[in-house]
Parts: sequence; C-alpha cells; structure tokens
Amino acid sequence: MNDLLGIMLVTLIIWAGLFAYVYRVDRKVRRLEMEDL
Amino acid sequence: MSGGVRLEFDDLAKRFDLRVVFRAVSGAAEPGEVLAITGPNGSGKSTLLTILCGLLRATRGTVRYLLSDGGAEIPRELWRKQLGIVAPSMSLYENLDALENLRFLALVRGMRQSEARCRECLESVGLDPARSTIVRGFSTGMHQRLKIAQAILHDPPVLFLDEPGSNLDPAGQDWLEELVADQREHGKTVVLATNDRREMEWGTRRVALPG
Amino acid sequence: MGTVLRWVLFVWMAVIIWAAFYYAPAASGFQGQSSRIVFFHVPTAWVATLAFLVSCIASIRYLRSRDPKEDIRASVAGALGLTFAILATVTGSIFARIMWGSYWNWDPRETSITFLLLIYAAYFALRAAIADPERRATMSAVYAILAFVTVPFLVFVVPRIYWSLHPDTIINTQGRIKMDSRMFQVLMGSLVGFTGVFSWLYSLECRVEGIRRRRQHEVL
Amino acid sequence: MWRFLAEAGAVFTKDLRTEFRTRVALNALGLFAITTLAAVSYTIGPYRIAENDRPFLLAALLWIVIFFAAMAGLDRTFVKEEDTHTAPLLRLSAEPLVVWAGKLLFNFVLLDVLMAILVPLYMVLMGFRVASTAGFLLVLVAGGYTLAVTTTMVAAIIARAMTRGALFSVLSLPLLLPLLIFLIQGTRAAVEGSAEGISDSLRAVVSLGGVMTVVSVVLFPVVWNE
Repeated sequence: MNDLLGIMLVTLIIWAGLFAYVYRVDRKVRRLEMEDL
Repeated sequence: MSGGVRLEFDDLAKRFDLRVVFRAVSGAAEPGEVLAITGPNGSGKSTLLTILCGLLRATRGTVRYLLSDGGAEIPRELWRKQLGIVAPSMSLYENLDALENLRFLALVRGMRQSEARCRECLESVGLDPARSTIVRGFSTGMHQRLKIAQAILHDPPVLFLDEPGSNLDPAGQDWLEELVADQREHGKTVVLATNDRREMEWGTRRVALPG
Repeated sequence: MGTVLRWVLFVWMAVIIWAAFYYAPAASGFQGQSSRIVFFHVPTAWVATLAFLVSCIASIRYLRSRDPKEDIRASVAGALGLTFAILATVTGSIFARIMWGSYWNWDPRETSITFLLLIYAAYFALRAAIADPERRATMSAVYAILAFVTVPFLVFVVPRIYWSLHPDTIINTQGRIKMDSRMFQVLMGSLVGFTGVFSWLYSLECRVEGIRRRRQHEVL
Repeated sequence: MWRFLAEAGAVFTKDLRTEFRTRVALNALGLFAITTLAAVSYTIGPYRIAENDRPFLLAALLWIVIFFAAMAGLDRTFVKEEDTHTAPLLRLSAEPLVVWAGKLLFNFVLLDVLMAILVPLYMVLMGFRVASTAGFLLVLVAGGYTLAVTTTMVAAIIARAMTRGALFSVLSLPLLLPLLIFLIQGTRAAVEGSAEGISDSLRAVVSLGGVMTVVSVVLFPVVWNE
C-alpha cells in the first residue's frame, strides 16, 4: 500500500508546486497590467 | 475610360516589426496631373507606392480611389482594373517573349481581342513584336521598356511609375517624358516616385518623404 | 478567473489526485495499480483536442476581423494544445505499454493524438517561418482551418485503418477498458479539473502575450 | 463563367509553357520518383515480400513514392512566382481564383504526367498486378486531384513565407495522412479486385477532395492577396 501512497504524495507535491508557480505568475501579470493602464 | 480617377491617401504609416518606414504621409493625385514622390534612398518611396496600389497593407491610414465625376469610391477588388504600375520590384516572365507576356497579361486582365493592342504597345515602346527572344535575353533597357508597355496595355486611369527612367538610354528618357505628357493629356492620374532631378520636374504636385 | 475560482481549482485537482489513487478501484485485467494512468492520460488528450478547437475558432474569427487579439488567442491555444498533445502522447505510450505490452502500436486513439501533434508542429513551423506579424497571423490562421477540415477525415478513418492495417495484431479487441461507476466519476472529475487548468493557463498566457506585444509596439 | 475558364486557361498555359522551357518541376518530380523507385525495387523487389502481404505493401510503397515525389516539385509553381518577383504583377492583373484554378490544373496535370511515367515502371519493377484496372485508374486520378488541391493550397501559403526549406512537406504531410490511408486501401482493393473496397475508398477520396476544394475557394484569395 505504501508505494501507492508514495506516488500519490509525490503527485500532490508536484501539483502544489505547479499551482504556486502559476499563481505567482498570475499575480505578477496582474501588477504589469495595472502598470500599463 | 470616361472621367479620370482621383487618388487620395491620408495619415499613411508603415512599420516593419520595429522599423518605422514612414509616418503620417498624406496627399492626393488628380486626373491630368503628376504627383511626384521624392525622398532619399530608403525613405520608403517604393513601399509607399506598393501600399497605394494595394499590394501592401499600411500599418495605419487610408488609401481611396474616387471617380472624379461624382466622387464615388471604387471598392478595393476593382482597383486592379484601374492601375498600371512600373516598379523595379515587379518583373515579367523571363521564360516568355515580349508578345507572350503581353498576351498573357491582356487575357488575365479580361481584355477582349487584345492582339492588336499588344502589338501596338510593343511598337510604341520601341520593341519589335516579331522578335521572339525570351525576356531573360533582354537588356535591362529593353526589359524596362516592356515593363512600361504592360503598364499602359489596358489603358488604366491611374499609372504608377517607380524610377521609370532607370536603365533607359537618353532617347528612351525623352520618349518617357513624351509618354508622361501624353498620359496627362488623356486625363490619366500619374504617380511618379523618383530621385532623378529631371523626372522630378514633370511633377505638378509633390510629396517629400523624410529621410 | 477570480481568485476564489483558482483556489477551488486547486482543491478540486488535489481531490482528483487523491481519488485517482484511493477512491477508484484498480481496473481489472491489468498488472496491479498501473491502470490509474487513465485518469491522467485521457484528460490530456481531451484538452489537446479542445485547444485545437479553440485555436481554429480564433483563427476563423481572426480572418474575419483581422483583430490581433484573435491571433494571440489562436497561437496561445496552439501552444497549450501542443504541450498537452505531447503529454497525451507520452502518457498514451505508457498506457499502451501497460495495456498491450508495447510502447506504440497505432491504436486508434494514439493515431489521432499523433496526428494532432504533427499539425501543431507544422503550425508552429509555419509561424516561425514568417517574419511579418500580420502575414504570419493570416497564414497560420489559414493553415489551422485547413488542418481543422482534415481532422474529421482522420477521426472517421481511424477505426477503419485500425482493422485493415493491422488485422493480424491480437490486441484486446474491445479497445475500451470496462469502467465501473466510481472510476467513471473520477475520470469525469479529472476531465473537468484539467479543463479548468487549461482555461486558466489559456487566459493567463493571452494576457502575458498581450502585454508583450503592447510593450513591443510602443514605437509607433 | 466562360471568361473565368479562359483566364484560368491562360494561367495554366503560361505555367505549362514556362515549365516546358525550363522543366524545373518535372525534373524535380521525375528524378525524385525514379531514384526512390530504383532504391525501393533494388532493396525490396517483388520477391522479398510474402505472398499475402504483397497487395497491401506494394500499394503502400507506390503511394509513398508518389507522395514524396509530389513534395519535391509541386510547390514550384508558386515559389517561382515569388522568387522571380512576377507575383506582384500577377496579383494586380488577375482574379485570385483564376490564379488558383490555373495553378491547380497545372499541379494536377504535372501529377498525372508523373503517375503516367511512374506507375507502369512500378508495375514492371515490383511485379505489381492489378485485378480491376478501371478501379485502379479511378483511384489514381481521384487521388491525384485531391493531392493536387491540397498541395496547391499549402504551396500558396509557404510561397509567402520567407524561409522555406522543408516547410512544404512539413505542412503538407499532416494534411495528407488521411488521403494516403484512403488511397492505399483503394489501391489494395483494386489489386484484389474487390469493387466494394474500391468504391469505399473512392467515396472517401472524392469527398476529401471536395472539402479541400471548397475550403481552397474560400481561403486562397485570403492567402494570395495577403
């Protein structure tokens, strides 16, 4: 059972990391858009 | 062609990616007149001409062709029937001879029974219709004369001449001057892009492109 | 995409990942748990197709309105479509490896995705080959529509070529693994999740491209 | 309508006359086809393939040779217009669809000439016998047309691109995959003489050709006048 758990946790970590990165980019883009207006 | 065709262009600008070729260029050309477009090399004379004849889209600004009697605007698809153009960047089919070139252009321009007209144009520019050497064998002068022949083949109300005198011998240049004068008498609108001092004199109106 | 929606997406996908491993049972007829890749392979293929659709609609709209924003949408959808098509092909070959023991054997689904991959590759090869932004936009829009017209022919061709090109391969004939209800729910949930991720990335990248083009064109 | 045909005919004869005097496209097509065929027949030849595989494999090889030969030469007609700067004048003189029809006819005739040379040679070298010749000819002609209409459209697109190189085949092949599959099936059915197989593939090839024609009529002016 534990290897399944292992894979799941790794996938969750990857997903969290991806989400954080994209979220940060989203924030930065919003700031750039504010600058332009 | 009955009444002539008026050409109007205002606030024309053209940019190739980051390089602005010209900006805010306006002007008009009337039937029976010669609009001379001057400017140092690289100022965009040829680009402007390509835009005016509809082969290139301007980044900004408008180009309009109006029937001089009534002022109705001619739609873009019908422009091509109104235009004749001589330009260094436009050449003819090098594997066809002079007559074949003209016959082909006459046919695709929808001219009927154009054989006589083709021969007449050839003779008027000083080329012998009987000679069947292909255009690749032509001297640059003969090539230039054939280009002028095709430009007046369908008797267009608007004529664009981009450095028309280049490669012409002195006799050719005199003949060219007569041609331009003759076109003006027939109420044609001539747009001339040149740096040649003599050709500039033919212009009744001028648009100077900044360097 | 409001901020709340983003967090909902985050939680949704986390739940999907958990469900894919624990909520859904392993499909029968497989070596152990490896069938769970279906929850990640099918959505990527679905998003690649969806992105192609979005790219084609934006291309048609560009040709009508000549509005650069449509060109941005078409190219961004294309870029995402290419990424997901690659993901789908990779997960597909792993999936084939599990199901039939060979990495690649022109299974109907694989052919459609590979076909899509070829089209995206060609689309970007064309975009790279044209310098003038306006001409690039028009030519790539025309190509996208040409490819769009060809896809249905392949979708209808695929079942036929599957039998005629390889009549002799002894692959599980029904081609579809049996789905019990829980697996089906997780798969649908995963589809929704991936579509959410796609639309977020899509709108984000459109905005980024918009800013880049605006910055670049300050000159005129 | 008559005027349209006359003008399209003029574009066609112009291209034909140029091709006749320079033989650029025909050389590219013919040379490529013959060398590929020689390589295929030398390395594989009719006897190395198992008897029951022969109909399918020979059909597949035939069309692959034809397709790649097409990739070598069918873009010439548009690329030459741009390279020799004759396109602007043509753009100003002729209707876009006239140019499309003329060039399509030229590519179609070029392909027919290629197939007329290649297919008999292929039959001899590869021991390729066909049960229903009529069906085979129909598949060849329909395939030739659909191949021509698709490649003409792609050629028009890449002619306007600056760096060309292998762009023509990169762009054309994904669009031609379904056609290739239909034609291989049709040819195999012709070898085996199964009328039903032939009509299946013909219906598919003709409908694909029809769709491509309709799309080209709408999109070609957009590409040509860009």
